[in-house]
This record gives sequence, structure tokens and C-alpha cells, in this order.
Amino acid sequence: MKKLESSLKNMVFVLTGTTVICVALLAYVNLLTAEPIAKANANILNTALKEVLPAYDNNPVTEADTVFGEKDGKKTVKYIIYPAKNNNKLVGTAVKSESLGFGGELTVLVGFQADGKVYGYSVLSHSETPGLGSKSVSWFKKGSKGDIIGMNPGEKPLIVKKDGGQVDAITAATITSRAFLRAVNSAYEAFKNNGEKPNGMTGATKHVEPSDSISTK
Amino acid sequence: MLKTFSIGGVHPQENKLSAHQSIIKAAIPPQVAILLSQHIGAPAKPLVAKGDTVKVGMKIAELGGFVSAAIHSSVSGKVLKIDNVIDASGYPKPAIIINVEGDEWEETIDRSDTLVKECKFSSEEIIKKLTDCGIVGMGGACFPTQVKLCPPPAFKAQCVIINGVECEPYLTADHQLMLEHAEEIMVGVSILMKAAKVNKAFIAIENNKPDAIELLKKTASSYPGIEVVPLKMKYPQGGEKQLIDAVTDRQVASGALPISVGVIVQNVGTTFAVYQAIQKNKPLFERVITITGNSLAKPSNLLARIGTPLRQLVDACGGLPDDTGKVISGGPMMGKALINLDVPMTKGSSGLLIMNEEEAKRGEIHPCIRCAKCVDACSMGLEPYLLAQLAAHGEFERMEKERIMDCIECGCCQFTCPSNRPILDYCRLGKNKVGAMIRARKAKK
Amino acid sequence: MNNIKVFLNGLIKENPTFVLMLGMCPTLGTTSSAINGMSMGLATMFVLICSNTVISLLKNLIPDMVRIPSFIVVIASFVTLLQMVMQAYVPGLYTTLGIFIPLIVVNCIVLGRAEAFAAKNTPVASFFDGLGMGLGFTIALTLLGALREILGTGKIFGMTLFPENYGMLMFVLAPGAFIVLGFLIAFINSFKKV
Amino acid sequence: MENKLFVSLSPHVHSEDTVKRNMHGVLIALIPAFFVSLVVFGIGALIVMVTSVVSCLFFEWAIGKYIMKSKTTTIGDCSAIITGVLLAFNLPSNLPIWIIILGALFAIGVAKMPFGGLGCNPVNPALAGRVFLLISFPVQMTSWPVVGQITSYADATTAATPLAIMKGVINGTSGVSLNQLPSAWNLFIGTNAGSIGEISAAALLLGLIFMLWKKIITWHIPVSILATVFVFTGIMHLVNPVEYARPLIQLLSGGLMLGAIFMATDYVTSPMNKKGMLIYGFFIGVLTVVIRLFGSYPEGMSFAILIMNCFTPLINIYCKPKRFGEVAKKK
Amino acid sequence: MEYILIFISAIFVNNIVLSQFLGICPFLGVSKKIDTAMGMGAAVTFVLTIATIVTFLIQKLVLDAFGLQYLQTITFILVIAALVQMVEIILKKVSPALYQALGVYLPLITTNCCILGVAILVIQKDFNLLTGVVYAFSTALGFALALVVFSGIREQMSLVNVPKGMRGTPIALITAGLLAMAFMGFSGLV
Amino acid sequence: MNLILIAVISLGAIALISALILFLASKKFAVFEDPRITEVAKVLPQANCGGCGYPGCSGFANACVKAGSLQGKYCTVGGQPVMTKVASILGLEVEEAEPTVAVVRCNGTCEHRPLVSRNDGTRSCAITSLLYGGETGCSYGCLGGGDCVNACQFDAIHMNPVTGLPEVDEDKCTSCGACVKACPRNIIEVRPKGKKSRRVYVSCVNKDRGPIAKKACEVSCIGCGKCVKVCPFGAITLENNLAYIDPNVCKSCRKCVDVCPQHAIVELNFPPHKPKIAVVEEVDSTKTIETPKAVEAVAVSVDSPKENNN
Ligand SMILES: Cc1cc2nc3c(=O)[nH]c(=O)nc-3n(C[C@H](O)[C@H](O)[C@H](O)COP(=O)(O)O)c2cc1C
Ligand SMILES: Cc1cc2nc3c(=O)[nH]c(=O)nc-3n(C[C@H](O)[C@H](O)[C@H](O)COP(=O)(O)O)c2cc1C
Ligand SMILES: Cc1cc2nc3c(=O)[nH]c(=O)nc-3n(C[C@H](O)[C@H](O)[C@H](O)COP(=O)(O)O)c2cc1C
Ligand SMILES: Cc1cc2nc3c(=O)[nH]c(=O)nc-3n(C[C@H](O)[C@H](O)[C@H](O)CO)c2cc1C
Ligand code: SF4
Ligand code: SF4
Ligand code: SF4
Ligand code: SF4
Ligand code: FES
Repeated sequence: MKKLESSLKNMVFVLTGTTVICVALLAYVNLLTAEPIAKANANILNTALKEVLPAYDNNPVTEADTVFGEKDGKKTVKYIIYPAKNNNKLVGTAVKSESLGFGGELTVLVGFQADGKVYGYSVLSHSETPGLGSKSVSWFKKGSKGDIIGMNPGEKPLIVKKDGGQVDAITAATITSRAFLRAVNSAYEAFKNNGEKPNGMTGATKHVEPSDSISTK
Repeated sequence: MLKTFSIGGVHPQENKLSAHQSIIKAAIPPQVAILLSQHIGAPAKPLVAKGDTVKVGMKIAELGGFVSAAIHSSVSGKVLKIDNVIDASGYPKPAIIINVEGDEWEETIDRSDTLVKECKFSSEEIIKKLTDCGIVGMGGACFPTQVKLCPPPAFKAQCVIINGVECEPYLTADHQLMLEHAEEIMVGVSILMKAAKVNKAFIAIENNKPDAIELLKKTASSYPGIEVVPLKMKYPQGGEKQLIDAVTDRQVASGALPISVGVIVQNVGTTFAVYQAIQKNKPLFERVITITGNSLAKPSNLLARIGTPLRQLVDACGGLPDDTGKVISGGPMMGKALINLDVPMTKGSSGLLIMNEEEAKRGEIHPCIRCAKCVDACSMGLEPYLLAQLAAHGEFERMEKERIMDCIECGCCQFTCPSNRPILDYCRLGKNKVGAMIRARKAKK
Repeated sequence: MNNIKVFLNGLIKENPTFVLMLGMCPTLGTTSSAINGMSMGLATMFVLICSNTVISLLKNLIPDMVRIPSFIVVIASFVTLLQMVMQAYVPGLYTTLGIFIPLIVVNCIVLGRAEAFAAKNTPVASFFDGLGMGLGFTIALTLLGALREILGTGKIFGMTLFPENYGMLMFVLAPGAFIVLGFLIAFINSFKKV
Repeated sequence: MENKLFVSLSPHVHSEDTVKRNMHGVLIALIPAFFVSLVVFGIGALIVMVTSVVSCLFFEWAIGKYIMKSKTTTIGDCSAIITGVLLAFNLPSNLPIWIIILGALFAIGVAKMPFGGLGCNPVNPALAGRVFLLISFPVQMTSWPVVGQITSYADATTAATPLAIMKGVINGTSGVSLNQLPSAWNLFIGTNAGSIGEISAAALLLGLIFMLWKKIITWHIPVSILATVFVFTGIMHLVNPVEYARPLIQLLSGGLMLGAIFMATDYVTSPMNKKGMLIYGFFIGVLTVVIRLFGSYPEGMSFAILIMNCFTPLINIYCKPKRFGEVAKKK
Repeated sequence: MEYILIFISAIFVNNIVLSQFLGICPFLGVSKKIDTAMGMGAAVTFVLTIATIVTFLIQKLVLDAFGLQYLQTITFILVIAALVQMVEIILKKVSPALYQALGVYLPLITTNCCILGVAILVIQKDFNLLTGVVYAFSTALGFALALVVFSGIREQMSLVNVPKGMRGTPIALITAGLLAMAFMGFSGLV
Repeated sequence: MNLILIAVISLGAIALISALILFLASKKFAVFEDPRITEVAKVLPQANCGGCGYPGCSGFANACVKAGSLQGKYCTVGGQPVMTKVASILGLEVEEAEPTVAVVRCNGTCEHRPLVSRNDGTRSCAITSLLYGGETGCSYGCLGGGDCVNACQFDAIHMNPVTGLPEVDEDKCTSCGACVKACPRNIIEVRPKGKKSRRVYVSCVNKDRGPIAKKACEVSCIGCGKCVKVCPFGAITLENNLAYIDPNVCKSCRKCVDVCPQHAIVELNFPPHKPKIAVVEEVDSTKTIETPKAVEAVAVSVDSPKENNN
């Protein structure tokens, strides 16, 4: 077969044709995968929710409540609050909260029992240094050095020992630790003021405002 | 504060071993070889042929072009042949070889010692006479003096600077000449001023020659317009551009001639030769040369005939030591190393330096540590380390942009380099190649 | 050309990373661990094989003037396909590799092979070329990832070799990527010379 | 018949200056600071120093011999010793030996020899080694022993450095204030925690004076760095005296003196002319202060020098020495 | 202030080449001479800024509007490829001088990760048009900076004798590593 | 189905518009260019990776066409096959009809040429020649600094440590002439290789008069003219005291070799004792045998820049 030559007709025809065929194919695959993708995304959240909350039987995602903050006159998502109910009784609440860590935004999902004690947490995303700040994923869990499970930020905000608090910071990653605890504390505020707008949290330092950063990833 | 030039420079050890050794007349050799190209410009054209008899001071070759110089016999005798001999550059060059018979001078030459102060010639006559007498610059480059004295019409000379700096270590010929012939030099300066139609002249002397400064200052007081300028010691003060900078605070721009800032520079030796040519009718066929070296028995200043084999001059100073490693025509900073002592003396031979094996050998070369000492030392404000690297990598176009052609080959960079790098070797290579490039470009146009 | 030779060519003689130095971004950006490097390599290999095969099928249909755009469209389609599938079935990995998955489109190897090989050869040969190049790329990325993982964290494929405290953190960070690859290439070159 | 003469192009004489002489000069200039560190940190300083120097020398020798296969070894020029000493000077005196060896390996094996050895490296090897360690082992690299534990090495108790205090104040860490900083006099003579070689400004200045006297370095780089830091931190201090420390304290603390005097002046990696050196020094000063005050590392000197090392080739290209005949002719 | 932070972040802290690993091929390929590096840097800056504007608009006006986000990759690359080619053609005719300075680098840019990468990142990071453009522009400046600094070092290196086995890519990569290490000093600035 | 339609339509529209705009732009803004540039660009892989060191494939194509030679140019992606095509477009490979090789015309080995001084300067022929005539009495001969060796990109010329002279490796030499340019003494000449690599040439470039030349070197040409007389084909000329054999006229009869009193004429690769063998053979008949050489020349020439560049 001879090569088609570069006439206007051929060019337009081939390029458009290729595109159309490809796109049609893609659109079809998209239809097929749309559901698994949504499921996969939901799965991440659900797994995390299961991990940080006591057993529940409702669907916290559909009942979630979003708290907006204001930045530059624009509404931005600040906290998402997921209530967990068992037999229609509130057994706990998970709060998605952000804070600026060493390398950028640190997003955590913190689960509180109804009485305000930390039940569990899960780091949803972060861009901390591997091997240092990234340890926050497990550092504050039960049995680890920086265990915060069962603590109640309502009684006393969680603060690293170095700053006179009660929590062991990740070795050589105090910045991440502070950021993490800041996220937990402010999540607690959001949990407590559920529905209302939480006001400024914690012993604010310069870096508290979570959304004025450009994260890397 | 004494004046000096503004950029770079180094302080080599002075080693003026032959200072204050009075000038001795060297014996006339049995045979001389007078090179036809002892100056910058076209080689001279021989006027004699094999078998001709010549007298001392007789013109034996005439100008070979506008920039060229006449050559006179320095001895009397018979022309043996015209043939190639190895000169200081290490390549064979044509020369007139004369077998000496007696010492018979041309009658026109005034051989008396009397000082003739009055110069009766006009500017043009002086220049014509200098041309006839084959006067060239004796400070290094051997540029024909008459050409320097008639600048292109666009320029006008404002002053003459007499270069009595003698910044090269070891050399003392100019120093001794100033001490012994102060009056003649003054007259020479006046003649040069007249020829160049200026009424100001500076005699620049480094302050390691206080006696010469004092003597010339005293002598100069009776000559109007001549001023003696003592300068701080620093090599390469004697470089034309540096000297003009030091004396007049003017910097000759890149690629320009001294005359562009209204200056003509002449060496004291040249000045003395001018005096002799004009007032005594004596062409340039002998000059003062310093024979020196740490291992030499008698470092001296000799008055020798052009064409004398250097070996004979060394023998007159105690002979060549056994451990000699290098023989240099000129000073240690700019002089040329010779392959043997059979090289004949020329109008530009200001000194002969003997070094023993140990002094002669270059040190071990290390990698450039980028210490920038060469940059600090370069008297032209170049970046020698870069130029050397570029030359070694054949990047000649970039060398041109880095102004390699400004390099005066003073050697400060290589002298100062702690890594012993052969910087100037490479700069010379670069200058050579870039020069050829520029010429080729001009030829194309 | 013999298909095995085509295959080995990509694997060794013209290894895209060590010899051709193409597709450096994912090579450096996704090799913080062996498993990441390998996944990226496999993903690229998939696209490379598919696009090579398809383009060599289409080669005579495409006029020269729109050759590049058409190739890009084909490649981009496979990348998008890959994106959707990964998002659906291996979401964790998809997040880790992040932006480098869509960037396979502009990976010089893919387009380069399309132009240099697929556009001139049969679909079968193009398939093997894609396989060889892709495998070469995968091996290189895995090797680099493994080295960085060992040096940086003392692990390989997540298995601990020595305590993490002894790991040199820099090797999992940006500078380490450049430096390890530099030495790796020097090391491989030293074999090629002899 | 006479010997066959040597022939070469001019110049035929050479100054006394050699690479070795310069390197020895630097080593002599480093002695006072080392002496202070011995007094202050005792055995720890000695162990770190010896390890660092020996491993630098070893790597230079081994790489030259077995990897580059060169016939002559380059350890004779002493530059590896300087690298070793300066690397040690930048480390805490309780650093485990294996970390020091890794640092030396990086300095010599990554930052120097692959480029061709002395004179070819684009960045300062000792600093590259130190920054590599800082990034790789932040825990060990930021715990400084309390001064005066002459006989303890690995088990020394740790203390906060002046820089850590300053950083703490800037970060708003509770319980830290600028009042906790040692006095300028203490910083000057060196009785506070820190890296081995950085603690005594007085000893380092002694070294500076020696090197200036011996014409090993010129004043341009150190002075421009110190002046820039002084002015910049002075302005910051005036703006906010509670958060930002006094300029004198800034000058005397951390590796600033060490860096300005010994590391920024490294021939190989600094610009080749005076104008360039001043620019280089100015930016090192600015970057140091920026990193100290706004960055995440408490100490900015190492990074500032490394960054400017990278800019040095550009400075060399765009900043030329004053050339003869370039100035307008004075009439 | 926000713009300044974006600017500093994109140039120094999260330098596209040295910490994000985008655009490495031209970074290694076109850095042997400072002049070429500058040309390339300028060309990237020009194209990246324009491309970001165009892709941003397409994303908002077409993809988001019709719910076609999954076609992002294919659309962007198509648009970028066409755009670059068009700029090249136009530049060649309209300003040959500019073409000589920038245009010759244009083809190289299509397959440069940083153009597509930045276009996608701008969408991912939820910038608006203005911040997106500032981000794209400063990222490109960061690229140019890294490229020029790197080419300076390489030019200097070409005049010394790098050991044979290390010459070429290996030493270039190691240099890039040291450069990246130095640039880590900027971390935490914003 | 609806979703698919929307996708297809919007993307199709984008593609259509791009194609149209591109087409129009290319028509409207068409600029004349050397058509060979496009041709070369066509055979290039268009990976635009910059691996060649030029800004993209078209930059590379441009450079190839403008330079008119492929020296130092190599496309890493396309490799050898592409380079061969580029060469054929530029008509470069047909240039070499008769195989040639570099010949070093100096036989002044250490034993033939006594030293008269010791060169203590930089070991570079170019620099030494600025300095002086060299360590021996012959100011025309090889300086032994090895500039030619450094100039050769193909590792085809090496110093022989025993003789102190460079030697050409005939198999590697591509007769690129780099060494000829590098030699400040004009010693190296690119000459026809000759059948079976058999060559006769004057291995001396000394233009001094006989006695001087003889003193400087035992095997110098003294310009006696005996070879000129004996040559039946008039291939030898004598100028400036130096004989030169014109390779195009020479029939390799080797009569001159024996008459040279200084043994300055060298015969290469002849079998030892049968002087009659190669008399009337045409040099040209070697063409076919040597063609692979030309290809190899391109092959090597494109490889080595990678090693030499940084
Ligand atoms: C390469 C590198 C990455 C780092 N990453 C983090 C991090 O992700 N999180 C963190 O809190 N500190 C990180 N640090 C450590 C901080 O720079 C520093 O140790 C911090 O000031 C905390 O000190 P402290 O824990 O001793 O108080 C990192 C350091 C380096 C050198
Ligand atoms: C081609 C050429 C032309 C020159 N023309 C003049 C001239 O017109 N006027 C002048 O004063 N000097 C002229 N000079 C002399 C130089 O400026 C200089 O004095 C001479 O080269 C000797 O300098 P040196 O001994 O410092 O090397 C000329 C030199 C050269 C090489
Ligand atoms: C580096 C350098 C050093 C020089 N030193 C001297 C010197 O010491 N004395 C001197 O008379 N000429 C010296 N010259 C030569 C002068 O530049 C200049 O050519 C000379 O003074 C002109 O006078 P002339 O033509 O009479 O020789 C030196 C030249 C150079 C380049
Ligand atoms: C004044 C001076 C300062 C030096 N500073 C350093 C230094 O900071 N780090 C280092 O590794 N070497 C230093 N050296 C030694 C040497 O220059 C260095 O190892 C080279 O960079 C290696 O190529 C220094 C040398 C001198 C003369
Ligand atoms: S020889 Fe040339 S480069 Fe060296 S110092 Fe003198 S003028 Fe400068
Ligand atoms: S003086 Fe020597 S070592 Fe120093 S920069 Fe110049 S060439 Fe290099
Ligand atoms: S430089 Fe060229 S001509 Fe000379 S030997 Fe090498 S390949 Fe042959
Ligand atoms: S042949 Fe020429 S270039 Fe080669 S070593 Fe001899 S003089 Fe030097
Ligand atoms: S893979 Fe990123 S530019 Fe080539």
C-alpha cells in the first residue's frame, strides 16, 4: 500500500479520524471503568474511616458535613466531618483536616469517640521526607512511641514534648510532628463545633493557616 | 608614593649581578655572522656579495621595505658567504658572514669621545639619517626607529618617554649605559624630541637604580623639557603600555599603538645610538650587552660588535661553566633560550644569561587549582588560566573574544602560578593561531 | 530483521536508559524504590508495545504532515487507557507514580521508537522492538530503584537488609537519583569499553 | 662539548609559590581552631578529626590508584588533608565513625575525584560531604554535645546550639527566647556547642590573618560575606528585635566564620577575579541569612556556599577582570 | 504575596528539574553551551506560559464543561503539539531573528515533560488562570535558571580533564545531583 | 452512548481545528529553506530529544546541511542507519573514490637524528615549533610532541616510543586529514593507499641543502636528484633540495628506492625479494575492494564525539 500524501483533505481526515476513533474507544473504556474508579476512590476513604472509627452501620460519607474556610474571599474546604452511627446513635466522628508540614500539605483523617478521645487516625496524603516525616503514618498509633490514641485534645491540646506538651515527636522531625498535632487539634475543634465554623486553633504560629501553601504533589 | 602601572605585575628576584661593572670593549672575533633580519619587518637586502671587502660601518644591506632597517658591517674584512645560520629563534636565517681582517673604520665616523651638544639637522634630516644608520629599538622588539618617529598623519606625538626601566632581572646594560653616558643620552633625547617635534620628554627609571636617577636628574637640569621619573619597582614596568600608564596615567587601548595617546617610547640604548648616529655619524653596529648568571665567573657589561658569536663573549667573562643547563638571550622573563652558543649577537641582544641545570629545569606541572593568582598578576588584565585552557582545547575563536591578542607575553602569569603551569606556552600558541586567523580574515576582505 | 535480535537490541545494545539516555524524567522521578521503578517501567512497556504495534499497522494511512500529531494521539490514547485501568484497579500505585503516568505520552522513548522503528517496520517486529525497549527500560528503572532503596533505606522491594538508621536518606531524595544514575551509567560504560 | 642545553619558552624563572605551600599555609591557619576544639570537646574532636583526615586521604589514594588508574598519587598535594580537616570541622564531635567515613567517601568519591581531582571539582568537596551527611543523617548531624565533656565520645549529652535557639525563636517554639543565647564574648572565644571547628571565632580570625599575611587568600570573599551578613541581619534585627538576633551574634555563631574564611575561599570553587569574588561573597551572605531566617535549616552557610559554587562559572563568564586599556583615556 | 510565594517556590524550592524531575532530557541534552541553554530557557518560558493559558482554558471550557476530564492527557498533548508547531511556523515567517534565537528549540519542546507536566499540575493544584500563569511562568524561569547554571558548570568542566570513564552523561548527572543537593538548601523557604 | 458522542465530537473538533490551523499556517507562513534540510529532517527519528547536542531534530538537520560534513554529528536515537541515510542525502559518501591513508613523511628516528638540545617546554608540537627548530638539528622534521596523535579522533595514529615518531594504523585511519592539519611541520600527507597498501614515498621533508641536512639526520633527503633521474615515469620532482614522488604518476616500480644514497625513500608492504611484481598495475582497480572502508569511516566518525565531548 502506498503512503497517503499530505493533502489538506488527507491530513484533516486522518488526524480527525484517528482522534475520533481513539476518543470513542477511550470514552467507551471510561464508561467501563468509571464505576471501579469511583469504587476505588470510595474504598480508600471507607477503609480509612473504618480504621479510625468504632464499628458503625451508617454511611458516614453520605452524611458528611463540610466546613468551609475563607481565603482571599474564596470559599475553601477546611474540614470534612463524617459522623459514624451505630443503631442511629452517634458513636464517633471522623474529621478530615489539613496542616502544613515540612514538605507541604499533610492531610489526616482523625476519628474521635463521642467523648472527644482520639480513637484512631489515618494519614491520607503527605509530602514529608521519606524516612523522616513520613513516619507520621504510624508514629502516633497505638503502641508506637508517639501514641496519641485515647488522648483528648479537648482537655489539653496535643503538643510535642519539646514544646512542653505530652507527645513524643518523631525523631528529628519535629516540624512534621507539630504539623500533625496541629491537624489533630484543629480537627477536634471542628468536631466539637460540628456545624459551626471553628475559630482559630491552637497556639498559632506562622505556619498554621493550612491553605496558603503550594504543596508539591 | 612612586608611580607605577595600574594592573597586575610581579616582583621577580632582581639578581643584578653585573651592576656597576663598567662597560668593557669586547675583542673583535675572527669571524662574524650578521643576520639580515635583526629587526621587526622585512629582512634587509644584501648589498655585498661573496668576496667583497668591507669596512667597519659600511652599509652591507639596505631596507627591504617600509618597515625595515639598514645593516652595517661591524668589522672590516672579506665577505665569506651569505648563508643560513641558526639564530636565537632556533631556526636557520640568512646572514652575511664576514672573515675579519684588521679593524678599519669608515672615515666618516667620528671616533672621538667629545660630546657634541648642538644638533644642526632638521626633523626630516634626522629621520633620514637614522634610516641610513640602521637604528632600531634596542629595548626588545627591534622596531625600526624611523618608522616610530613618523607616525601616521592622524596622530600627533605629544611627548617622548625614554625607557630606562630595565625591569628584567639580571640585566644591567641600560643601567650602566646611563651611568657612563648620561650626557650623550640627554643629547640623544633632545634629538629624538626634535625629530618627533615635541618639547616634552620623560626618562623613566625604576628606583632600584638610585644612582642613575640622581645622575640623570642632575644632567637633565640643563636640558629643557626633559624630566626624570623614578618608578616603583615592578615587572613588567618596561613594557611599553605599562610604562606609558605609569608615567602618563594614560592607557593605550587594546590593539592601538602608543602614538594613539601621543607617546613615543624609546629605550635608553636606542637614545644613545641615536646620539651616535646623528652627532658622530656612527651607524648601529655595536651595542652594550650584559653577560651574566649565578654560575658565571665574571658577570660583565660588554660593548660588542653585532655578529660576534655569543660563545666568544661568554669566554670573555670566564667561560661557560660545566653545569650550564640553559643559555638565554635576553632576560629571564622574556628572553629566548638558545640551543648553543654559536648564535651571533644582534642589534636586539641586551643580555646573555647563563643558568645551571638546577635553575634551568622547569618545575613539575600540577593541575590548575584555580587560585586566580595568574589573573591578579596579568599586567594586561586578562585571564591567563582561561586562555591557557582554551588554547589547550583548541578553542581559538573564544580566545579571540577573550582578547588573547592583548597579551604582551610578559610571563607574569607563568612566573606566579603555584602549579607551575606552562600558561605562556599556551598563550603564545593561541596568539599565533588567532593572529593567523585574523590575518586570514583580513586577506579575505 | 530477526525478531530476537530486535528484542535484544532494545534490551542491551540500545538500552534506552543506559545507552540512549531517553526518558530521563520517569527514570529519575519514580525510582525512589525498586517497586515504584518497576511499576513505572512496566507501565511504559505496556504503552510502548501497544503504540509500536498499532502505529506500524497504521503507518501507511498517515500522511507525513500530520504524522507526529497522529502518533501522539495514538500514544496518548493508550496512556489514557492505562491511566483509567490503573486508577480503577491499583489506585495506590497510581497515586504514587502520580504525574509520571500521563507523562508517558511525552516520554522520548515512546515517540522515538514510533518514529524510528514502528513507522518503518512490520507490526511483529515493532512488537518485539517495543518489548525489548520496554523491558530494557523496566530493568534499568528497577535496578536504579533497587539501588536507591538499598542505599537510602536499607531495604529492597520492602524487605529490610539492614536497619533503616543506617540508610543514607539523600539517596531517596532528588540529588541521590542523579548521582546513583550517574555512577550506574559510568559503571556500565566501563564494561562496554572493554 | 658542553651539555645539551635545555630549551623552553620564557619565562625562565619562577616564583617560590607552589600548590603545597598554599595548602600547608591553610593547614597552619587551621591549627588554632583545632586547638580550641581539642580543649572544648576533647577526645571526641580528636577521633572525628583523625577519622575524617585518614579516610579522605585513603579514598583519594585508593580511587586514584584503583579506579582512575593513575600512576602518581595526588595525596601529596595535601588538598585531601584540608578536605578532611574541614569536613571534620563541620561535624559534631560525637558523630559515629561510620558516618564520618561515609561523609569522606562522598566528599572525595563523589564531589572531587569523578571530576578529575584537585582543581576540577565544581563544588567544595568538604561541604558536599557535610551537606550529604546533614541530609542523610539529620538526627546524628544535629545533636551537639555539651561542651567540656573532654573524655566522652559517643555517649556525650547534647545541647542546643545558638542557631537552634534562633531557629526555635523564629519558629515560635514555646520556651525558647533570644535571651538564652550565649554572649558575644562566649561566642568569640568559643565555649558553646556546635561543630568542632566553628565554635571559636577568635581562632578562626587568627587563621584569616595568617592566610592574608601569607597572601594565600585575598580579603574580598571573607569580608564581603561578613559585611553582607552583618548589614542584612542588622536590618532584620531592627525590623523585629524579638524574633531576629543581633547581627554580632549572627556573625559569631554557627559556621559563618568557618565558612567565610576557609570554605568560601576555596580556590577551586570560587570566582577568578576580584569583582566576581565580591559578588560571590555578597550572595553567600544574602543566602545564608535567608536560609537561616526563613528556610527550614537552622544553618545556611553550607548551602549558601554550595549554591554559589554552582553559580561560580557563570560569575566567571560574565564578570571579567578590569582589562588594560578598557578605561576611558584620561587626557 | 501569594504570587511572590508561588514565584519563589517554583524557581528555587520546588525547582522543576532539580526537585520535580521534569524536563530532564533537554536539561541534560541542551546544556553543553551557555548560549544554547539560554535560548532553550527562553523558548521554554515562552511556550510554557502560552501553553498553560491555552490548556487551562480548554480544561475549563471544554473538558470540565462536558465532564470529559478523563480525556485530559490526550487533549492537552494534542493542543500543545499543535500550538508549538504553529508558533514555530509563525515565528519563522514573522521574525526570523527571533526564530533563530528561540524557534530552533521549539520542536524539542513538544516532547519535553515540563510543558505537559505543568499544564496538568496547574489543573491538579486548582490554580485559577492568573495564579496558574504565574506558576507556569516561574516554573519555566526555574527551568531556565537550572539549565543556565548547569551549562555554566559544564562549560567550565569541558576545559578540565574529566577522567575518561566519567565523561559525558555520568559526570553531567553527578553534577546535576550536586546542584540538586545545593538547591535543597532552599527547602522550607515557603 | 451520549457521553461517548460528546467526547468524540469535542475532541474531534479540537483535532479538526488543529489540523486546519496547522495546514493554513504552514501555507500562509511558508518560508523557503534548503529542501535538503526537510529531507534530512524526514529521515531523522523526530524524537527531538536533544541527544545530538543540537536543539531538536530540525536543528540537527540544519547543522548537517549547513556544515556539509557529518564530522562530530550523531543521532543517538536513529543510530547508524539514520546517519547513513543522512550521508546519502548530503551526497557525502560518494566523495571518496580512491582509498587514501595518512603517511608520515619523516624517518628521523632517535638513532638517525642526534639530539642537539633538550626541550623543556610543553610537549606539544605546535608550541615547540613556536619555540625553535626542535631538539635535533633538523628544523623540518618531526618534533615528536604527538599533536597528530591527539588530533586523531579514530585512535589511528600513535607515537612509537622507540623511534619517537608517529605511526599510522592503516586499518583505523579514515584519512580525515585531522592530523595533517594538526602537524605544524606539514609532515603528514594523505596519499593514495596503493594496491595492497603498497606505497613508495620520500620519507623526508627537509629542505636544507645537502650537507646541512645530512649532518642533522642520517636519512634525510639531500636533494641529490638520483631518484629523479632513475624514475622511468617522471613521477619525482626536486624542489628546494627535496624530492617528492607524485603518487598519481608513480607506478611503484621501486627503482628509486635503491638508488637513494640516504635511504630516504621508503617502500611499504612490498614482498621482500621480487622487485618486478607491481610494476604496471592500475591503482584504480582497488576501488571495489575498498568500499567497505568508506562505510566504516562514517561508522567510526559518528561514534567518537561522544567520548570526546563532555
Ligand atoms: C533532607 C531532610 C528532610 C527532612 N524532612 C523532614 C520532615 O519531613 N519532617 C520534619 O519534621 N523534619 C524534617 N527534616 C528535619 C529538619 O530539618 C530538622 O531536623 C527540624 O528542624 C527538626 O529538628 P528537631 O526534630 O531536632 O527539632 C528533614 C531534614 C533533612 C535534612
Ligand atoms: C606593524 C607595526 C606597526 C607599528 N607602527 C608604529 C607606528 O606607526 N608608530 C609607533 O610609534 N610605533 C609603531 N610600532 C611600534 C610598536 O608600537 C612598538 O613600539 C614596537 O613593537 C616595540 O615594542 P616592544 O619593544 O614593547 O615590544 C609598530 C609596530 C608594529 C609591529
Ligand atoms: C614585558 C616587557 C618588558 C619590557 N621591558 C623593557 C625594559 O625593561 N626596558 C626596555 O628598554 N624595554 C623593555 N621592553 C620593550 C618596550 O616595550 C619597548 O619596546 C621599548 O622600550 C621601546 O623602545 P625601543 O624601540 O627603543 O626599543 C619591554 C617589553 C615588554 C613587552
Ligand atoms: C584557601 C583554601 C581553602 C580551601 N578550602 C577547602 C574547603 O573548604 N573544602 C575542601 O574540600 N577543600 C578546601 N581546600 C583544599 C582544596 O582546594 C580542595 O580540596 C579542592 O577543592 C579539591 O579540588 C582549600 C584550599 C585552599 C588553598
Ligand atoms: S603573558 Fe600575557 S596572559 Fe600572561 S600575564 Fe603577561 S599579558 Fe597576561
Ligand atoms: S596561577 Fe596557575 S593554578 Fe592559579 S589559576 Fe592561574 S593557572 Fe591556575
Ligand atoms: S587524523 Fe585522520 S588522517 Fe590522520 S591518522 Fe587519524 S584518521 Fe588518519
Ligand atoms: S608528525 Fe607533526 S604533529 Fe605528529 S608528532 Fe611529528 S611534528 Fe608533531
Ligand atoms: S522524559 Fe522528561 S524530558 Fe524526556
